[in-house]
Amino acid sequence: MKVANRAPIATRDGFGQALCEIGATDERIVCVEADISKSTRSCLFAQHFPSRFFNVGVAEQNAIGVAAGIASCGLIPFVSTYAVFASMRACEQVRTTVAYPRANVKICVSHGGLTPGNDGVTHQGTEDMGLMRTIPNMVVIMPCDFTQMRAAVFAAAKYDGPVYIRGTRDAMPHLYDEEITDRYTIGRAIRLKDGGDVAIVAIGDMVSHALRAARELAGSGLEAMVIDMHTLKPLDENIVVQAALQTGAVVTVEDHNILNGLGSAVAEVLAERAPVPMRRIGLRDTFAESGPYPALLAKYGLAVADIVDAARAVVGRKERSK
Amino acid sequence: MTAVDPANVDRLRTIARELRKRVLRMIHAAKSGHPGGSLSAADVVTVLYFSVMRIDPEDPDWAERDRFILSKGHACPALYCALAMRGYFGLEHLKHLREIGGILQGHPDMRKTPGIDYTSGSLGQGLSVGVGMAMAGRLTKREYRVFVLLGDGELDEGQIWEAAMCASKYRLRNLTAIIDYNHLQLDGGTEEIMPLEPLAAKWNAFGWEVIEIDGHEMLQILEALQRETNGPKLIVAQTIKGKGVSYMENVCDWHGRAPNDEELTLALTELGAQV
Amino acid sequence: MEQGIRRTIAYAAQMRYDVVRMIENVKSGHPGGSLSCVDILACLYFDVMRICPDEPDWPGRDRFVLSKGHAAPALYAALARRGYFPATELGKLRQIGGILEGHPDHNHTPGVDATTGCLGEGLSIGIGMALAARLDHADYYVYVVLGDGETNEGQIWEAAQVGAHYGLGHLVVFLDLNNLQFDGTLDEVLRPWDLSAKWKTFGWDVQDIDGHDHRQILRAVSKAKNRKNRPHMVICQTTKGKGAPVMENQCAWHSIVNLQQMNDCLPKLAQEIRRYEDILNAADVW
Amino acid sequence: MKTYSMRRMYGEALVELGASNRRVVILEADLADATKTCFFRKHFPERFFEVGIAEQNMVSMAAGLSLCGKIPFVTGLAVFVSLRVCEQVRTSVALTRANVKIVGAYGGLCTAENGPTHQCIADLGVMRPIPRMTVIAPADAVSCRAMVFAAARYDGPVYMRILRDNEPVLYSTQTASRFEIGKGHRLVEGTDVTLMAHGLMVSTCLDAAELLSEQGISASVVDMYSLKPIDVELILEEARRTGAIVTVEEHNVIGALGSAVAEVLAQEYPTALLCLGLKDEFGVSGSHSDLLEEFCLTSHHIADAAESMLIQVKNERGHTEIA
Repeated sequence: MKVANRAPIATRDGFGQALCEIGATDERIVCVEADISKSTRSCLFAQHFPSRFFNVGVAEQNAIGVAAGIASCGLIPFVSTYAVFASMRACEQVRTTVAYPRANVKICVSHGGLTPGNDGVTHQGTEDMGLMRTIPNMVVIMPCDFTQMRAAVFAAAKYDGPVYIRGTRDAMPHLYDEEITDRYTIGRAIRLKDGGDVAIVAIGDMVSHALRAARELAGSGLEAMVIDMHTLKPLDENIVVQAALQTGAVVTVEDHNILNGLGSAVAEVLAERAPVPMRRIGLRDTFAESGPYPALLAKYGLAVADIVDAARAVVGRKERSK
Repeated sequence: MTAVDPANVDRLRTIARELRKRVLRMIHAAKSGHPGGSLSAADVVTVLYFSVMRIDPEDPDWAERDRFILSKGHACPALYCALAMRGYFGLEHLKHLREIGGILQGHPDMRKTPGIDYTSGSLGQGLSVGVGMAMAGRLTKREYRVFVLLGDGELDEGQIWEAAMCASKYRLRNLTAIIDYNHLQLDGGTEEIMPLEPLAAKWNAFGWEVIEIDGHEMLQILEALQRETNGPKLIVAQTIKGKGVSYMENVCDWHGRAPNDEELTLALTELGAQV
Repeated sequence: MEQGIRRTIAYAAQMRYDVVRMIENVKSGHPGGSLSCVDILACLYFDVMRICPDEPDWPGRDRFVLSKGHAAPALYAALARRGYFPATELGKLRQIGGILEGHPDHNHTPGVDATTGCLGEGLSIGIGMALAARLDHADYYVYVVLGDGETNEGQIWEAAQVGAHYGLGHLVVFLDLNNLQFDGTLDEVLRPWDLSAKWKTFGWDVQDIDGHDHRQILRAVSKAKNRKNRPHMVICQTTKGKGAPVMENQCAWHSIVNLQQMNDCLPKLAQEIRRYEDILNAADVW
Repeated sequence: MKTYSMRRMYGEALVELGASNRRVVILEADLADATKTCFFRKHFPERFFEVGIAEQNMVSMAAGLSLCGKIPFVTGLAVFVSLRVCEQVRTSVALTRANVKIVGAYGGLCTAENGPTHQCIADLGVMRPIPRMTVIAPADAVSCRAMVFAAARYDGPVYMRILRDNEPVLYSTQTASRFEIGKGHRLVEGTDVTLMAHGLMVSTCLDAAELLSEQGISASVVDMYSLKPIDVELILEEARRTGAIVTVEEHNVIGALGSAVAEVLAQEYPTALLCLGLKDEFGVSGSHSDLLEEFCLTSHHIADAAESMLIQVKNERGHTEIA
């Protein structure tokens, strides 16, 4: 595993780098930033393509509208800010000026989930994907590592329509090599590991945790399937149904409120198409607090041990219901 | 014929009168809609579509065209009539405002109606979109201009001021905002709901060049729209809500109510009788 | 007034030390913008405001809203030194189990009147508080500190309209104009033009002062209190990173640039504290 | 059937509430005559704040008022007091645990002809994932009144969706007075399938249940007016009894009742479920009744959908038994 030996790096860096790369080959790429380019990493693009970089100040609602206007003239704007501000401060603007007219706007955010740890709740975007998912026409993605983020940014630029991509502030271990860049398809989940006892469906920063949980489970004789559900919407329903039929028990894992994110999306599919026991790992409808990211994961029930426990519990329920 | 030619002014007056009649018939047929704000904007919309804007109804998506955003989307009947009269689509569509399966939504929808440059209806967002279009124009080295028609009530929205700051930062001289200043919003007068004055001074302080005009005087509208500026331009158009129909003028109740048969006849007679 | 000023200056020195120390200690936070508003907060908490640290929720108290919530360390230092909680809590900034969140949280910290951290909301909250005071015929004042960058937010201008519309004379707002936001100077990010003219056209009573001069800060407050029926905007020219020379006017020091350099600032800041031993307890250098 | 406009009742209830509780204040964004807070303005002008079309400021202001002991009711079009102010609700209100009541008028498709910019099919889904929010959507004017009082009694943030037109009256004052936040109300008890709904769809489901009974299918009808917290016990009770649940709502199928019930069933008691609503699409302009027809939210559509679902469930059960 050469990949695993590389030093972890935040997915926001993948965004910054990818944006620069496509900016170099495609003149239509434009960046609209709300005064945090050094943090979102759009500063790289600003250095290379100053004429195509618009810093509109701490005014996210306007940023979305400006991007929509730019898109309507045939360019491809990437809006760059934090998850909380793009999805919540500008929620209605995303719905009305971007999603409803299907404007070709890409919204790329940093500071998704608990990764802004000690900045505290105001900067932790933990409901964003649920909100974006509720809005028709939106594509919602959270890559799990640097390389997949780059692939997602490339794919988003090619896709004609609104896309929301969520990045992390903190460094993430590498799970994919460069090869994924060509294979990456919006809406098609990736089965990272096979297993017949339980399916763990994870997204974003939680994918590496899911893999670790699967290894622990294997130690105690349970074979877990692990699915990287990088696209929350459109959800790869077939892989969920297949996994449910094959394993009969599902655990979802997300760095997000358990309401309306991955857990809900999978529950909707299972309830309608393949009712099997499931458990949702995520923030249990609560705000977190300030603290280091790994410590927050542990305190709020998103650690590897929590995934392992949930998997065992859900397998137990499967046995009982037989 | 130059734009400010008296003949042109007369022509525009005639068109505006025709447009007002169509607006009323349209809202009457739909049994819902917003006549007050449509009528106050009618003259500005007429001048834009019949004299100022460089557009091609045969090619609504022409990349070089001037853009228009009706930020006060509820006034769309005026815009729909202008588009139909300019030939973007058949006049028969005007009978089907707000109908299921029709092309004329309750608020402007760029994906359903030829000639609509941007979807609007939720107040406060149109100026930002206009800023984006003006930036894109500069970036792609296209000469087009962008016009945004704002309602006075929507100036309460903070997003307007975000966009105002942004336009002045980038000195967008290809951007013109026009305020349809009819002094009435849904709950009452603008000064009573949320005072806007000193409006021109505010926009000046935000870095805009401001021109104040009578929004029903064709000549003034023409001259203001054509004046060159060094940065973004704001035209404060003093207007009358319900302009042209005596019983609607300055009556808040006509913000969002359709005329019945009798009221329509009365209104059409008034407009017909006007010289 | 002179003795009062010596007191507020002394506490400002203490707060500067605390701010740098606590951010250096937890290795995260926003030193530049915290230091630029220290003098304003010192004047408010150690002279101006009518408050009761033993009873943080006393209904008759003056309210304070730190709209630029990322300057929380400055607020925490003021609250600790004013006796709302022990100074030892400052060492647990941004930690699980501590009471000091990364951004001010009304539910976590005694003395924090409003939860902030997302820019642009604090002024509206302050307006709500001032309206409540009027309804209750209470005479308390509401003080708000705004960042300059956050005047980019439209919500600020929504609030500006309402504050003037209701003629909220008991609302005193300080704009911490350190002229640097996250991505650069105000002009680079979103040219604000003439801020003073903007607020005047929005119907506010505007004063322009040096935001590090305690005499001017205190005088601005008394002037504001004498002028009724209009909300007050005190535009304070400040220096980002004030008091820590390595950070002064350095945009990058919005966040931490170099821990060692922060650490190096501490002896000099501690020395400042010792100049006011009659007021401060030198043992509070932690 | 007797009808009464929910927004009118809302306006009247506020006056009643305001008379008995001086802490109640109203904030309005230029729609007082539409949302009927104008009644309150008339009676208690000093406790009525007109803030103009500036919803974000309105919500944070309300937080400030509540932090000083007031009980602010913030009213506006559903789309603007949920989506436009989403982050203010999160930070100024929910995170602060401010005692603010937000009332979204004209939820669902009832702003019909005004088109999708004014229709609101995402408000409940946007409010539900915000921690500490209570989300309710009453079915008729009488229960709306009861909910106004329940919201005022409850100490914490509430989002309530109300409707515009004359909706059928389903409850007596006495029945509605027993409604609690966090509970649902079963109107009809059936054995074959459960129809769960909120808002206008509750009365539509009652009609659907009658159509189903003509086909010999016995349907439960549940008014799930409290979307969050949701009545888990009632959902499980229905799941166990009928084994088939249909959720019906004037909302995107994603994010609101359908998702909430799916979460409960998937986690607690896997049961056949069918979610009806807008299928992740925007509406169009048209009359309200045409729109309900267009998006398959009439009693006939619901009854048909429930019937085909039951056939499918029966087939699958048959397969399982054979297997």
